Amino acid sequence: MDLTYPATAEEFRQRVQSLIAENVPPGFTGTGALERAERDKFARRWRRTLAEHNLLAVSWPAEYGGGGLSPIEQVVLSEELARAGLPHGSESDMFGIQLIGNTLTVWGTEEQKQHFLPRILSGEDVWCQGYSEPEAGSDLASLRTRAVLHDGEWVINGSKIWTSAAQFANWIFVLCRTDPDAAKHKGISLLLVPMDQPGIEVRPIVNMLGEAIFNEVFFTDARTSAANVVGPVNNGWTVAMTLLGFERGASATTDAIRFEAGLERLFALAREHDRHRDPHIREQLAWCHGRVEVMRSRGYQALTRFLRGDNPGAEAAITKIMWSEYFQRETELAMEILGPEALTPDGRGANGAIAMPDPGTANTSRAWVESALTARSATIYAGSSQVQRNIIGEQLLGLPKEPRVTR
Amino acid sequence: MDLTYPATAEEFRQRVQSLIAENVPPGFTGTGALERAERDKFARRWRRTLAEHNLLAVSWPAEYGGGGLSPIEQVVLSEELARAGLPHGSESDMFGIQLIGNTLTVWGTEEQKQHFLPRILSGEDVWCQGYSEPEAGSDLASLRTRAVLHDGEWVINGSKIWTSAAQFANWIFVLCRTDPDAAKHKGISLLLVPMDQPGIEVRPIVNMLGEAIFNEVFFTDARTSAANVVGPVNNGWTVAMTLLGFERGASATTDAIRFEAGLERLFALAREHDRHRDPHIREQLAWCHGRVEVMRSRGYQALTRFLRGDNPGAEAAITKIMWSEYFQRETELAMEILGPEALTPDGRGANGAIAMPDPGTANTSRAWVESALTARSATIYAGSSQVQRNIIGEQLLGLPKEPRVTR
Amino acid sequence: MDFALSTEQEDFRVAIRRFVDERSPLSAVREAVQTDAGHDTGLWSRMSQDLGLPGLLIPEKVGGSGATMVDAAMVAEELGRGLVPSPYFATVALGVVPLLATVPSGIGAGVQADVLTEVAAGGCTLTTAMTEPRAANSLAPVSLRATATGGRTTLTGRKIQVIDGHTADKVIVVAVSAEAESRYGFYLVDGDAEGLTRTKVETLDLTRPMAHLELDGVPTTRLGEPMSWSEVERVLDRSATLLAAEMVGGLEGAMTLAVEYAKVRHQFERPIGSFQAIKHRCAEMAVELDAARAASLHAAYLASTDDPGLATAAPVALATAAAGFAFAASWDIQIHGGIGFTWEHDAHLYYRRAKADEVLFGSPRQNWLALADRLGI
Amino acid sequence: MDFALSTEQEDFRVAIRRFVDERSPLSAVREAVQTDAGHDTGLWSRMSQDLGLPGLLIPEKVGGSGATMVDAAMVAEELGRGLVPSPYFATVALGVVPLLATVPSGIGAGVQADVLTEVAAGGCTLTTAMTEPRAANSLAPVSLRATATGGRTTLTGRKIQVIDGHTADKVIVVAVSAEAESRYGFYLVDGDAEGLTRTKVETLDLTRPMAHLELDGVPTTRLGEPMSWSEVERVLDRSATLLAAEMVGGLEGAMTLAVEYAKVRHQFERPIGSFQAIKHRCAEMAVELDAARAASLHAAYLASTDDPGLATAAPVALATAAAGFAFAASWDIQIHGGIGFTWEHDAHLYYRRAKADEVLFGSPRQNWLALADRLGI
Repeated sequence: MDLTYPATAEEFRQRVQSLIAENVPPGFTGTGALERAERDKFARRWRRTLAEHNLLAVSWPAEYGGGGLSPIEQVVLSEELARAGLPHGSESDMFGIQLIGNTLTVWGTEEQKQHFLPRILSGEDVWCQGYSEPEAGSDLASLRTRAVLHDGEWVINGSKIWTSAAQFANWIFVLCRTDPDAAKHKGISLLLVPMDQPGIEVRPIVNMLGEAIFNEVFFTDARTSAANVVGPVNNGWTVAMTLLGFERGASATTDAIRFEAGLERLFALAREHDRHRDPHIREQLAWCHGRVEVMRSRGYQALTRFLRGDNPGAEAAITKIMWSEYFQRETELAMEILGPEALTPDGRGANGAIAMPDPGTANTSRAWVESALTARSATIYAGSSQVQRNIIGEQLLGLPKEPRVTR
Repeated sequence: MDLTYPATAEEFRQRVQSLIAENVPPGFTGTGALERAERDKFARRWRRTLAEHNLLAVSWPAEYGGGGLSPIEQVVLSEELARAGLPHGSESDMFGIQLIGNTLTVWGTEEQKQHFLPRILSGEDVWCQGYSEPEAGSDLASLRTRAVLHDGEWVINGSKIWTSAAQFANWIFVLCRTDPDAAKHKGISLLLVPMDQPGIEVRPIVNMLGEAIFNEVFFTDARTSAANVVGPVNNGWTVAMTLLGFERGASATTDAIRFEAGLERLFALAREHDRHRDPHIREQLAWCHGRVEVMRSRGYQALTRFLRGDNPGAEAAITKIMWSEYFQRETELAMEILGPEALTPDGRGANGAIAMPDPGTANTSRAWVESALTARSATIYAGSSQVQRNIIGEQLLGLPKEPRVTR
Repeated sequence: MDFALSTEQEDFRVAIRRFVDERSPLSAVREAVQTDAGHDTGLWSRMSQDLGLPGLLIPEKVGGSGATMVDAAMVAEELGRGLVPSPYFATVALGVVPLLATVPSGIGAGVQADVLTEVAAGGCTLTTAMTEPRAANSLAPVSLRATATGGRTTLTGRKIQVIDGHTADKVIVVAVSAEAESRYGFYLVDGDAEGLTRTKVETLDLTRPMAHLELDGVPTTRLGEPMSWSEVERVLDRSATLLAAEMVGGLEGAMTLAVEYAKVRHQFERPIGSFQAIKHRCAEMAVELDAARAASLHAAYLASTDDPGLATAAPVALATAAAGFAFAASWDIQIHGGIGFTWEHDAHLYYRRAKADEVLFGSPRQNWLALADRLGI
Repeated sequence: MDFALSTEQEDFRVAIRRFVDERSPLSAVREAVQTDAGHDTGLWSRMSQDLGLPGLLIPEKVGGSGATMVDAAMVAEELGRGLVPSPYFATVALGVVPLLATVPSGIGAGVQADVLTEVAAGGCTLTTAMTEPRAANSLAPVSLRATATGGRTTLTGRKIQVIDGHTADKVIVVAVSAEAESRYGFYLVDGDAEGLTRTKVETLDLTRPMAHLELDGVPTTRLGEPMSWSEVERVLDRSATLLAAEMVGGLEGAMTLAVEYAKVRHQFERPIGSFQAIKHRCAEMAVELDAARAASLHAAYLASTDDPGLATAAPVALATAAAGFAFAASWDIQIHGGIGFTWEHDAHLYYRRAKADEVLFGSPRQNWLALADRLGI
């Protein structure tokens, strides 16, 4: 047991720190400090800088434009970006690089890799994700969107929901039912579909803050080449599970860094409102610190597994529950510290963050109220807390499943 | 809406108060203040006094020795006994008078009423209850104890569990399966069985405090006359539901009186330990007061229904959840007030109370630790909190049941 | 001995409930909150003219219906259930209540009688301005002071988060009395008085508009005699009782949304309400609703009989209802899953109301601590 | 960068776990607690002689195995899992830890070296006497004062709730130093010293015996120099780390009982573990176990590297483990239903341990408040 980083990693860390120092203005506290338009402009420039230094798709093989960084270097990069309050690419890179890109490195054909991967890095292709469906909800496998092969093309009909960043994307990866007669988890395929076609319509969904963060995507005889299937046809469930299972080992320790920064803001809020002497508030703030430290220690454990090449298991469900429920409790504490000030939110907001707002976000009543509202969704998206508890109970503890329903 | 009692009820209240004043020593704070042996002696004498004044089986018709009190008089009696810290009869009277006695007034034959009811009042017959079974647990209807008619007698085999006061009883009312081929809730009968026979064995169950409060009762070819069935044969489930449903309307307002007395003890405990200035403790104590007040208001509502002759519904499930979870939280607060003192319990104990200890109980670390341990069972016995939530969800809110299991 | 609504009261409740369901469905609520007033003024006309709601607590002698706090609470509950944005709460709980509490001796005379007559006739809305910037957590959070010069009393200062403050015809300002530092008064101000600037502000609760008020030498009349802060609190306890009732309604509204959805939404081939993770949370909402309603009804009853027990019953009702409402509104979102956090779904309207109501008259924790003080723990 | 037990450590853990399962099943625990000692002295011989557990933290130079706090914590976890009553916790956490912390300069010399040598050889058990009657909640809860007269130091006063206080061969008494009011010392006393009366008392936790001690002019030696209370706390943080590890084990033990029962117990024609009301509580236990183990392991790691971060990591580990253990032990009873609250079932043994551990080194709330102080919030 040893929490120190190897010397080579520390050298790499210094290189990253230098790169950051050269590219952010003095006194930069994080992208949250920028107004939205300014932030977007800054983020685009910063993405180019990362790309130029081969720091964007760090886990891809170098032959496809990846960074070819060692695991520990990937971790160090993530940590330094998190500490500096900088994003690791654009919002869409989560889907393009982390999800479909990584998946293609495992399941893609050579043609797919050579075609798609460089276009993701260059920004020519911008991706979004078509997984959830309105009727399916937490029961992902009950999806209804169908794809039929016709004249060398998949013809797709149905709809997908909770698709973030669809308005910026020109490609979408879509889970479709390709064999309607197969059992629920069989007969599903993962298709790559160009969005610039008449058969696809994107409608924004406005969240409870009034922000159009998500979209519903409608497919009406939408088409894509027969070759644009990832992995074997009708084997999409397995592919999808690989994709969902991409434990971002590199970011194992960065959740705690981000939450720590958020908690520092909360400490400051308590002091500004002179509530930091109230024992009840102190107790809650200390609990928050404790939970962040637990997330940090769990991050070290995840990191150790990542560096050893071990697969994450049901721990991912524990991680999801822990951060989402922490986020709710932390933001409710913020509401309690604000007291009546929360009634009339004031100042700059949280800039549409869907979880912890970006580092540097203003310490205003509006930003915290927005975070508190947003936090309600954290226990719903990406697998509700109820589904996570089923996973932990059944997969980790071996408890029996719900009985099959008689119809 | 009017919470005042009619003048006639207030006159009756004064008569009860006088009777109490004549029969308790000066400065009496409740039976909890007496050592156990002394308490039992006092309770026997007090039961005789109540019986002499026709105040024991107040809801039975006068022709069977009942008190023939009006509903509001029953309430007033219960209230005054609760305030004085006095029991309404012996522990076994719960089973003899409240449960099987009341059930017989509804379902009993004339012979059964004339035979059994007076013997309950005189103390000649002492009853206990044979309902739960080891394998059945919360799923009461899955009981396995069987009774077969043979030569004019029921022959009973099986076992019952959680039978309190069985060691004092000479009769037991037993739910038995009398038609093994009928559906789960059918084919059950309620039998009255004498305990003084070789086919019945009583084994004490020691609870987590080390007290033998409950028993397991084993039936091996135990016998009772064919006439000793309550209501129609194979209709025992309906009879049992009547019996379990005896909302003790008369005691609707006394739960709050008892909990209030317990809470006063807790206030005193906090002061004695100088913890009453701690805002966290103050907040919790105030919450307890609020919950007791809610129980009081709900008691008024139950009382109003009782006086109107309305049936209680799923509210009973709410009542059970409310008092049992209050009791747990209150006693955990006591543990928190005691702090490290709870580590080595000291002083007089709670005298084996299975819920709130009797009024007058010593304000010692031992008494509160015992209550805190006891409180863990309160959310289990008489229908666990999980079963109560099912009842509320399904019966009050109309939510769908669990699916039937496919086998 | 009877702790239940009378048949007449039940009938009245059903009528109000039907009125809310028909005239103010949540789709209409969404439209109303977009208006300048923040409520549907046509709806309010019907509520005040046809149903006589603002006059409920007002004695018959000055044109009201002389009903009790129990009746007024019942109406609050139904309006809360439907999140109806209307001047009812501000006018009755924050207006009529202090007016009645400060009547010098018998009704019939004085400024109170005039205003109450106007309110009962349906032509006047009221509110109270209490909160001051960054002061809300202390014991007597009012420092704005009335000034008396040459027989003329004026108010200068700032009040924030005044419910319906931008539309109320008359505003009652809680201020330190001009006479003595530790005495307070309810000061009546005209909504269009010179020197009064009212700015509608963005609110967490979209269905309860608020305004910040700037007062610069605004002429005013004190209602009744100066009083101690604890006397002010006795008046606010009555207002709080109506807020508690509103929250009980909100709790029921949120619970109903959740329960109905849990019955019809299917996941894993079953209605989600058949899963205990959902069913038991709904059952807990029902337990909390039952508790909150019992506490709220009891407080209203004590208020209706001028029972001093209200001083402890009011914080119990507030804290119980607030905690239950927040619980139900949070779980309502969770049970709805994805659509629960969209703008177009009504779950967030209840959640916003719940979180706002939770601090409007002090947080549950503050109320429990106040209760501890009042109980002399 | 490696935050996991090494292969050797995992092997050692498995060996200890097997030892506990084989030599100290809960049936044996029940017998052991009936004895005068409150533990199985034969078992302790094996633990000390064969396994060398008391010598884990002791440097090799004085006969120990020179292992780390991580190893000692791992053992504590396994013993906690089985509720093994043994002098391990008192001897190591309350004895060896302060002895090592007060060594003047290098080991090898002084009374510490002598005692540690004896402990490592397996012939000596230790404990610390800290608590005084009705003083446990204040900041520096020790007022018993050492007296120095004519080159002879003695202790007179009362200490309560001393773990294994009736059997420990040597007792370390925390006392105000004879030299200065605000300085404290760890004072070593022989278990059979004249003037020392030790009375075993009834305990909430049946598996952790305690005694009250009366000291009447008991001769003593101070370990190391007088220190400030916060220096005392730094020592106790190390002891606390081992208590946290024990609680993690207890949490796992209680969870395992609950989970295994939920798999086999049937109600309503299904294993009860298939109901979400049960399954989700078990899942929450697993989440809390994961959190508690992460916090405990981190604290042990910091202790092993003498990292000052232990001052904040120790209260996190204590409070996290205590809350998780109490949660798991309560729900273990509930999930077992009726048999869960019988004497013969083991659920209450875990519950009693959990509730006792929860206050042994301060309640979770007190630890969070202490943490807030240490963080400078």
